[in-house]
Amino acid sequence: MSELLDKTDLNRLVDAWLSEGRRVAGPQCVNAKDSRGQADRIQYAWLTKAEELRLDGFIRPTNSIKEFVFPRHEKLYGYQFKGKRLELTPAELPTTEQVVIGARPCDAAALKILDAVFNWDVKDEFYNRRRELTTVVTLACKEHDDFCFCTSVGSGPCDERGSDVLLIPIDGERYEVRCLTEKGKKLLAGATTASSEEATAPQGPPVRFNLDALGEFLAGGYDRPEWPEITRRCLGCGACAYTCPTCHCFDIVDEGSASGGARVRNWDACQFTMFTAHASGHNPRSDQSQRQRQRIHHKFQIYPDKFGELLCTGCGNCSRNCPVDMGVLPVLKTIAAKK
Amino acid sequence: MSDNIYQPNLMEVLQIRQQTADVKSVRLRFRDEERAKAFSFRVGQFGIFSAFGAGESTFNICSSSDWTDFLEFCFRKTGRVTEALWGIEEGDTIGFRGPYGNGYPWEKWKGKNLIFIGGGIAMPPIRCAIWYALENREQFGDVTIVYGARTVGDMVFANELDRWAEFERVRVVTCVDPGGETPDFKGEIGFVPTVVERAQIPSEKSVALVVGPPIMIQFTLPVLAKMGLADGDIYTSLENRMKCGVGKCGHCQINQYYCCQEGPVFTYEQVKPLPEAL
Amino acid sequence: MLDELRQTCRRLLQDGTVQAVIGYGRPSPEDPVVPVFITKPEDVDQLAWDDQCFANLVKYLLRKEVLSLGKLAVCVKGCDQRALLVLEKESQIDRSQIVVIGLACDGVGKPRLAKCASCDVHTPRQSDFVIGKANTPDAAATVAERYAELDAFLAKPPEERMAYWKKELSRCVKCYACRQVCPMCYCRQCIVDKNRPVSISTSATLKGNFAWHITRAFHLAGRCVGCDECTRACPAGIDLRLLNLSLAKAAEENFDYRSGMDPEKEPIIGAYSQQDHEEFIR
Amino acid sequence: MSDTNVFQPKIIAYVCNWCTYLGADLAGTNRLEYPANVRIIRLPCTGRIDFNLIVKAFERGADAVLVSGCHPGDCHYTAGNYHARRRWILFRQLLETLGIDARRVHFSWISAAEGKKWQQVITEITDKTRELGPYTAYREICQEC
Repeated sequence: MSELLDKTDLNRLVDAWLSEGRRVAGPQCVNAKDSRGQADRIQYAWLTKAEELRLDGFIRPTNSIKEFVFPRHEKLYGYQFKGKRLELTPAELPTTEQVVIGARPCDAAALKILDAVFNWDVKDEFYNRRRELTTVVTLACKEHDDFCFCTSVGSGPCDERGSDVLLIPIDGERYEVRCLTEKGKKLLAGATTASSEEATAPQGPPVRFNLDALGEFLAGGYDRPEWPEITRRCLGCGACAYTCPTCHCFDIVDEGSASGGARVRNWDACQFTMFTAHASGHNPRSDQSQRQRQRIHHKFQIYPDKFGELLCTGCGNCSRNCPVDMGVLPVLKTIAAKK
Repeated sequence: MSDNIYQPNLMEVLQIRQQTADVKSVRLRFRDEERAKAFSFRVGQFGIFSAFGAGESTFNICSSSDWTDFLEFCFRKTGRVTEALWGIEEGDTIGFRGPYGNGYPWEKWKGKNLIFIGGGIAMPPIRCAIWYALENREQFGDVTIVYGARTVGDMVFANELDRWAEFERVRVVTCVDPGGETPDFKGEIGFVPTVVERAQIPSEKSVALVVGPPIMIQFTLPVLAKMGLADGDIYTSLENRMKCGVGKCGHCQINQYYCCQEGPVFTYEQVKPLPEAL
Repeated sequence: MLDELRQTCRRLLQDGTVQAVIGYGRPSPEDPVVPVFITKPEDVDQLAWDDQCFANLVKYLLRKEVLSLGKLAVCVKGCDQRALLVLEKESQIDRSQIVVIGLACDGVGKPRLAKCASCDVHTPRQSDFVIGKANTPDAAATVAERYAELDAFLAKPPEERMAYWKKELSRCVKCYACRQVCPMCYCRQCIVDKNRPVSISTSATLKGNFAWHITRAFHLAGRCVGCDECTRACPAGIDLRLLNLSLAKAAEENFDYRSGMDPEKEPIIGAYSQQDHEEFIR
Repeated sequence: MSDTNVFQPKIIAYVCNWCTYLGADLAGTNRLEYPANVRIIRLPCTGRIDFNLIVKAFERGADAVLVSGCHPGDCHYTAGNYHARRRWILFRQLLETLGIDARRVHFSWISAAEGKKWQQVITEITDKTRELGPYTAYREICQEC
């Protein structure tokens, strides 16, 4: 037995959620002229009406849904000086429920992975509050491109990790609906029709590299001579980190004047020079190859050793958005082939 | 304090002492009384201090954990936050959150001879350990303190060096870089690694704590190894660039360690294979 | 053309004129074209040339990770080569230490990028070698044609223009790809990385993004050569080309200056003239 | 002088220390009255008045910005105003592309002897800006978190 939902019902549902005061985000054409002359640029963004939602005609959006649980800019608390006296006002945490519709499995799986770092020994209530408020309705992928490598990192087009509801397309119009969590069931209560038809599990991309060979290389210590050569073309921007569903580094800065303002948290990336620069001028990672090494080690050795899951879901955004087509995929393929 | 892990406690500035031309030490007390009573820390841990409007910075808590009526930290004027901290006066309010990090493994150091080696502005992480050891004198063997700075004027907590020398079974060796001495300076002249080698410090049943600029640690660790100290008995405190202090923001990561959670105190054994540590 | 390029590079590497050739290549056949750094003569077969060779390789002449390879040869298209001229005038590179391999180019991108329509440098100039011959003639574009895209945008009322930029710049996440790919952005520490004082907010809010993109565009006034790598690199798909065209148009209309074109001409920023017009000044 | 319900524009004037600042001072000593809506910020030379300062003024809620300095040829640093003029020519085009209201950005040469001209320029700008109303467009940009 399976539950089905067709596109028009889905759009009606989205409009219903919006009218009930929920915030809804999903892939939409942000209509930017794509500079490589390809199709429109699709990004996850807040929707004002279901019509804006795009569920097909693209591989995956160029950004990720981490924006909705770990925003690029977030106020932590305010400070106000009244003469010599100082007051701290905690930031009001969001209260409105939010739904991410049409997330890719590699985005949803990333949320489950991030739960670990934001909750080991000290809980980050900013992240947890948004996570509780969010219901993720994932759309399984029918196609992939050369950048996708979810199957090489233990994920796949139907990965259920991190999803509250999984929609698997049967044909252009209908989806098989799998409610995976209570939140998912509550959200889609009564909207689906029972049926015996099952969606065929879509075929993921071929495995691109051997994970064990990669593990061996990384276990061989940090100062391996291959790094400078593999990563020489990296220009040190943050495009890979900021469009990656699992990258979660951040910076804390003060905004405002000496009399009052707010301390805020912004995204940060280990590829920037200033990320590890000491005030004394010493920089433990002064060379770009060290930073690329850190990014690969952190995702494929440090995070798994500490939290038990790879800090990568194989979405391919880092290579897709890299100005010099790097990101992790070419590096991993080179390393895995280097045995 | 709400469960906002990033929100600091408000602290009253009790006393400010100028240690050198660009280094000050500041004593603080919690404005919130219960928080003051509930607060405790292990010597060697650090805190994140805020000058509101400028930002936050990481400094070692350089007072001993036995002193409960204030908390002290020390900083050099080098950046945006330290420049704002330079301007604070007694009675002002700044922020403090912590304690963070693992602190020194005192259980392991019980009954051992202690060798403290510090360089320049790195005196505070050593000073709190020295006071704790001297105020629990019976738990530890001989104490040797080697402290070097660029010039005599750059010595932090210089007045306390003489007081330490008066304690029994304590040996204090001070040194300045060549050219940094003054006529009445009685200490040695040379860099810390060479002075440590010349000092002929006995190494049986000893542990060493080395804190200073990365270049100094790099050249002192092999000297200690040559003196017969095992890699596991040499400790260092890596105060890397830190932002959140709670193992989330990624800034303090050195290879596989979150410096703010699993450090900043590491053994030479842990640090040796890490190219980015020093 | 590709064989000629490979032979030239093989010879340069063999007789030690250069220690490394910065070019476009495919480390393995099915991979996209990427910047490659050939140090051994037998690797020149990795070199590739087609209309997917977007990157402006001149940027690598400023990065220590590449300078460490020794004396360099760099492959440049016509638009990239203009950046070499600007860097030379701003004494960032020693032109005599660099071997410039010009690649005749009929435009890149399928469909062609916007910059290629009015391109008049299909055959790179001031190069030590020119490989191949451009089939498309250099466009004798007038100022109006060169900036048609910008003029169409400027025809809109100011409120509409600001609304456009508010929508576009709201997607900027401040990943600084536009800065890192630009050969003209070589400051040791960029103004956004300085915090004493914080003159540009580092937050990716609309305020921070407007301040950043105004600064980036204006710091390239009279310097940007229009290689459009910033527009291509932007993961949010923001059309930075429009901002660069604004400054380029102002430079050409007011000072008859196109950056990186004429080695004799003085760069306009840093120089001044008593005859500049001032009808807008009271 | 000003009743409460008339809009009082906030005008920021970046002036050079050697000419316009002294011109404004001269207007004061000659008891030449000019609207108090202007906030004067003194910099060494127009050559030092960075374009970012104009953006910062709008970020902080200015309704109009005046940048004024020595006449060409009078510059204490010989060519500061020539460099500035060239930059203003380029920057105005960028402002136009971004849709930032060019009618709210004014440039002028006012020498140390032109107290009268200072009074006249400030009065003119204040009236003109009062007509244009508060510059809410840029303030909205800065409110959106």
